[in-house]
Amino acid sequence: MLRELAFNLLGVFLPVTAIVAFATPLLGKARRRAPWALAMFAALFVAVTTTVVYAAVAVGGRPLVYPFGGWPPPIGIMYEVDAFNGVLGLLTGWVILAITAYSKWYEKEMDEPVWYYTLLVGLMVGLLGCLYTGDAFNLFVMIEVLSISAYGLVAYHKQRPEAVEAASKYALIGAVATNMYFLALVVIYGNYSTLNMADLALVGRAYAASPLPALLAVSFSLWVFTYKAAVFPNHFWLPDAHPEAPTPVSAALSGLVVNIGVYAVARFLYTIFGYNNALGLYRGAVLLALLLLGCASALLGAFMMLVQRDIKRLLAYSTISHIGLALMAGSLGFAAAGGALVLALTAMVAHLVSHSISKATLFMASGVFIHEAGSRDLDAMRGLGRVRPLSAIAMTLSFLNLAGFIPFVGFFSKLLMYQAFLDAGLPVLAFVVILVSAVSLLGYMKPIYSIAFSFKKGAPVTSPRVELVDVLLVAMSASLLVLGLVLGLSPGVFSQPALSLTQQGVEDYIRAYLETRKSLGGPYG
Amino acid sequence: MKRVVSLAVLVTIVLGMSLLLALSGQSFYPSENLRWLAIVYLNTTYNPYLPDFTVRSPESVTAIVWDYRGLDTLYETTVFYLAIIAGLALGRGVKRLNQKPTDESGLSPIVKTVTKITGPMILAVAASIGLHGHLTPGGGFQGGATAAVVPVVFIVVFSSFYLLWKGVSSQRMLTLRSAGLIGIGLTSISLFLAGLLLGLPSYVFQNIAKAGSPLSMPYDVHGALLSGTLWWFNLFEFLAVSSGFTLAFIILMTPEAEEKW
Amino acid sequence: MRAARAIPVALLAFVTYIVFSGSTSGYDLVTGLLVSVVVGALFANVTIERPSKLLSPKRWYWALRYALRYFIVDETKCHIDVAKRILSPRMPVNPGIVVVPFDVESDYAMTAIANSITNTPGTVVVEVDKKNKVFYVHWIDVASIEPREAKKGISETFEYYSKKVFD
Amino acid sequence: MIEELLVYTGLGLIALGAFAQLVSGIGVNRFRNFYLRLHAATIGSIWGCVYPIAGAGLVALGYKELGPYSTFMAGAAFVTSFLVLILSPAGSHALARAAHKTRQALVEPCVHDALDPSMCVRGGGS
Amino acid sequence: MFVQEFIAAVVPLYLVATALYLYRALKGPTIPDHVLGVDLLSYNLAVLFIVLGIFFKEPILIVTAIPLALWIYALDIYVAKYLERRVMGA
Amino acid sequence: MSLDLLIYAVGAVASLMSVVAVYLALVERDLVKAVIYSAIQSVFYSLLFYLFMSPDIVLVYLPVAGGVLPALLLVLISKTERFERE
Amino acid sequence: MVGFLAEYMFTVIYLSLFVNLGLSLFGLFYKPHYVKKLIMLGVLGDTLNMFAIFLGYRAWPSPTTPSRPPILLTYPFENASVLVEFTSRAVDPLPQALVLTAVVIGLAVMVFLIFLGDNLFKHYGTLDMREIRRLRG
Repeated sequence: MLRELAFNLLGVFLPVTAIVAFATPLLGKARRRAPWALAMFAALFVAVTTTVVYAAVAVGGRPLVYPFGGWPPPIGIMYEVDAFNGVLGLLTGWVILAITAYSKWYEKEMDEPVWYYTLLVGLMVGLLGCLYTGDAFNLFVMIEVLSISAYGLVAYHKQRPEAVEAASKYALIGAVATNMYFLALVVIYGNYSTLNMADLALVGRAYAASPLPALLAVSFSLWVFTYKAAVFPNHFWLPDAHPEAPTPVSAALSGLVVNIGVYAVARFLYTIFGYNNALGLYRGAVLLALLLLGCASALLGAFMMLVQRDIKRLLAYSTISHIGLALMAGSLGFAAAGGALVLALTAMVAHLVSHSISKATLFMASGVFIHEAGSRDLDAMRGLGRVRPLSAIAMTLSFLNLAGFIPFVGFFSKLLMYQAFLDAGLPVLAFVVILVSAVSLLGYMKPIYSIAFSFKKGAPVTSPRVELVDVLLVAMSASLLVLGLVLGLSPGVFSQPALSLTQQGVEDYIRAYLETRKSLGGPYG
Repeated sequence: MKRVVSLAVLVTIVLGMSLLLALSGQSFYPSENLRWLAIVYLNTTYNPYLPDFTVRSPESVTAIVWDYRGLDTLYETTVFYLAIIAGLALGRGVKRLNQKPTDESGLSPIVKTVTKITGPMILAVAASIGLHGHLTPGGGFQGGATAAVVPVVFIVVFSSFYLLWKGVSSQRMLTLRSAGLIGIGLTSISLFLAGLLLGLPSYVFQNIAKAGSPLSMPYDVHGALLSGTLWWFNLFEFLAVSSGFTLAFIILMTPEAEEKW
Repeated sequence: MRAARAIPVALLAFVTYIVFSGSTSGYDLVTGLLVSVVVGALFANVTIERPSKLLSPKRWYWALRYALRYFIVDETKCHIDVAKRILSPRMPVNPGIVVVPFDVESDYAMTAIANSITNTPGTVVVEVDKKNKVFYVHWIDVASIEPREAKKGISETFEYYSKKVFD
Repeated sequence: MIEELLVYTGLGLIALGAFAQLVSGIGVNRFRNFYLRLHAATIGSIWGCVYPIAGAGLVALGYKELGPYSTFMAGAAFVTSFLVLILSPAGSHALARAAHKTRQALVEPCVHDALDPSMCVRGGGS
Repeated sequence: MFVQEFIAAVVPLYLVATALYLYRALKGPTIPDHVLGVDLLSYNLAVLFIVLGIFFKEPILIVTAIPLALWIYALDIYVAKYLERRVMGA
Repeated sequence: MSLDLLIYAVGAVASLMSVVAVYLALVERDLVKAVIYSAIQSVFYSLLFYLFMSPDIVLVYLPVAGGVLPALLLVLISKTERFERE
Repeated sequence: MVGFLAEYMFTVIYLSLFVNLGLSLFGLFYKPHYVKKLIMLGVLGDTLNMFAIFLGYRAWPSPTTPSRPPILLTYPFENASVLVEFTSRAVDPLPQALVLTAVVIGLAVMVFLIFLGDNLFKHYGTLDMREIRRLRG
């Protein structure tokens, strides 16, 4: 019953969301509230769907496959949800719901919000499509949907020259990167004559002797994935682009869009070109390179954070640092196997979840303070914690989570990471994790201190105010606490997603695809 | 002169390198055989012997674009739509001129008259390309892109005010575009909704009945092959694309009043 | 009135659609009808000023005569002339821009004359002055710069037929 | 019989087109002035494009090996050639007018320039 | 009939013309010259498309000539407009 | 007589010509001319698409790369600046 | 000899595509002007599409029967021989469909970039990226 519901919702929710995006400008011109209501409807629908889908996957214990048009998969396109992209989808659905709700408050900073909401719904479609799709070319299309809405949203405050410049840099190099992914797809289709991810994993095994095409494909496609995830040499656009976007969009970009890059890297290197596959010996080399890049961007982000005075820029560098950490954990597959690998992947998933929620909260809270202060400078925000106490609390909690304090989920994710590195026999990396945490704690102290704990001398005393947004922010940061408690009490919560990237999980992924293909029949099934 | 020399060098490099490669047996001559997947597509695109595993469209590219991989195409149009929305967002708050068109504006009267005559012909040709998309090369996007010649040429030859004066405003084009895209979206889920109502299994983007799901769009109306949803997709895409191009050109080409900043 | 003006445009679109599709099956007729109605409505106020002209068979007869004569006689003469100039080693050219008056009323007749002039090699309409009713024609071999003489060399036959067809 | 006639006429027109395009290509490169090149271009667009496309339509009407879509080909060829016939002079005229108005190209070997005498460069010869 | 062979003999002539046009389109000192070259080039290719359609015995390939002719006309028009006015919309 | 060789020769010539056009578009400083060169390149690419038997692509590609993009780029140039600086 | 010439010509096509790819990447990264970058981005996308189509081509079954576009001309048909002949000659339709999608997507990105370039010029008064970086500080 649940599975059937999830199956039908999985097929229909993205076309419906796209229809909402198409309809927004039509209705939005007539009524002022309509755009927000439509976006909220789409976000609610997405949140419910992702929950149902994840529940069905988690309860059923096997991936859920939706073949579009009733075509058996390598002929048609399919959506395939296992626990890994299921949990990321769940995260995306709820965070984007919070962001859409927050946008209502942010509306006063914008003129003609109709375009903003249309692009936001487009972003939603792109995010979920990237996560759920089981077809490599469909991933290309969805990355483009995601990118074009992100470009448009970054340039949304077009009165600011910096915003337009950041968007142009982001869009120009992003277009080159996605073109390179298309080249990777050409290589893949030319050599393996299929585009389906599960089918690629299956077919690739026959090509283990000649790993060169797979290496080409992976290296071309890694460019766009690391670009989207802002990993070290490709990180240059993020500190400009994320702060210049409207605040809720900064939250979506920093919290969710970067996840897509990490997700796609994991999907390509574990599921498609994973175990005893076409990539062969090169897989270790690619993973090692990714590990080093992740290491570099973690350190770079942490150190760059120290010198920032602009709060949104500080948060952007923190994103680079944390994505680097998650990538480090995720690319441990070259050295570890079995328990240590599961531990590392669990750490990656937990870290992505913790980072997404807290970074979204932080950006949204910073939006509140920027609105109060009229500036993005940290010094101008002194003492504003007294004016918006709930937001200050939410902000502090989220910072503590990012720094890895104890009852929060961030602590457990870093602990898992530490353990995984030690188990894999790489104590250097464990040291890097500690170093990054320590350095970034220094960086986080500055905003915490200046907003929550300091006074502005000679400022008139204003009474504390509470709006609906503050409640939303507190709820989001409280969820971090709850998640931390859950993870602390039963460490197995995130192991199911991690297990779906192990060899057994990949077998399940392929088996689900084969079953669907057989059940749909036809002469070529 | 420098350019000529470097061009000659470039061409010589290409010719010589390929001669070397061809001599060393490293050729890029394509195979005579097709991939498995391609043969599946070619065999099932119009195949009366497989009544529940075919698209019933002789044009296999359109069949792939709108049926086998219809999801890609839906989001591809979404990308184009979002790009134009982003453009509108970038152009908000800009005052655009709105004058009455005169004889002076635009190009010479000969070009104007020629454009007037050829406009309907080009639209008819474009509609033919678009509406025969499931039979001959063409389809919604191709037809729409051909039809976009008309607004471009009208804007350039007369002026963008002329279009406004004749009632082609950016607001109307946006409405038409949204309507076309909503049509595409509804077509894609129409059989799914019908299946829900009738209690029959059916899929999103379903076109012709499959073995497990008996619902099917009408694909043959009095001897005219419509290929089910393909015809509707082409129609709506034609509307959406032609109005989208018109919209983009109108907002880019209309002269602006003085900027504020 | 708008409907009356729409009919010729719709007819033009319909004929184009059917000829382009190259078949008269039911599908083509029905879709062609729909398309031509839409196109007619769109272009009713743009293309046609006086619809009754289109329906007179006499004009069509003259148009046919014009086309036959133009494609077989005039074009061949001018093409051979210019081709000779191109291929002869000395390239004998004697170019200049001359004034060529015309004496027709409607835009369509004027355009027909101008296009006929431009489509024959050796003469290109550079500029048109509707007020004074003259073309400025770039002529590869200027026989005379006097307007009436120039007209005799360039556009007299075109104008004779265009008047019959369009005015 | 009539079909063969159609095919041979069409092929003749195609051959004529090839010849005209060659002449036009030579002329475009030999003439030293934009306006003179326009005359050579006219050969390439009328005899070189309109006639052979119409000829291809005639071939399609007569040539049975083309299969069921040969009427489609004929119709499309006629429509295309008609559109080129109307559009190409308009394009050349627009270009010539723009070139003359903005003084992109002078009328170089020149006998008389009624429009703008200052652009007439006398003498030169061929 | 000898249609295929006849066309195979004619196509090289068209190719030579293409090269000549290309030379003008790339060299042409002024912008109208460039555009004139592109114009002729595309008319040449339109004929080539149609003639090769007969050569392949694929009548449907003829549709490709239409957008070539139409959009190159549009290129003429907007280069002319650009030269004349500098503002495309007025 | 092998007819396929003729077609492949046409393709080779077209691709070489496209290289020439791309190179000139790269080094040209007058942006209007660069746009025209890129239009030439796209015309030759459409010939290649045609020879590789994809009329659908020609129908999409020609309007997009030969018509719409030059138009949009010319609009952008006419709104901004025409010459690339040293 | 004929076989060698055919191979040579295909190699020429392939290599010139590679040269175009290299030229366009060079232009993208080393030419400072925004419009030049856009032109080269267009060339890059076109060349990649060309690669896909090149991949989907199939050689002629015999020197006198050309390969054909993946479009069935005779339908409805009585016996399966039409279909067999079609499958033995038609080229791969899937790359064509992919390229169709990619062309439209490339166009969409380009339209957005052109809108952006307009705004960029309004703010900085130039489209030279070096200049813009300098002005931004």
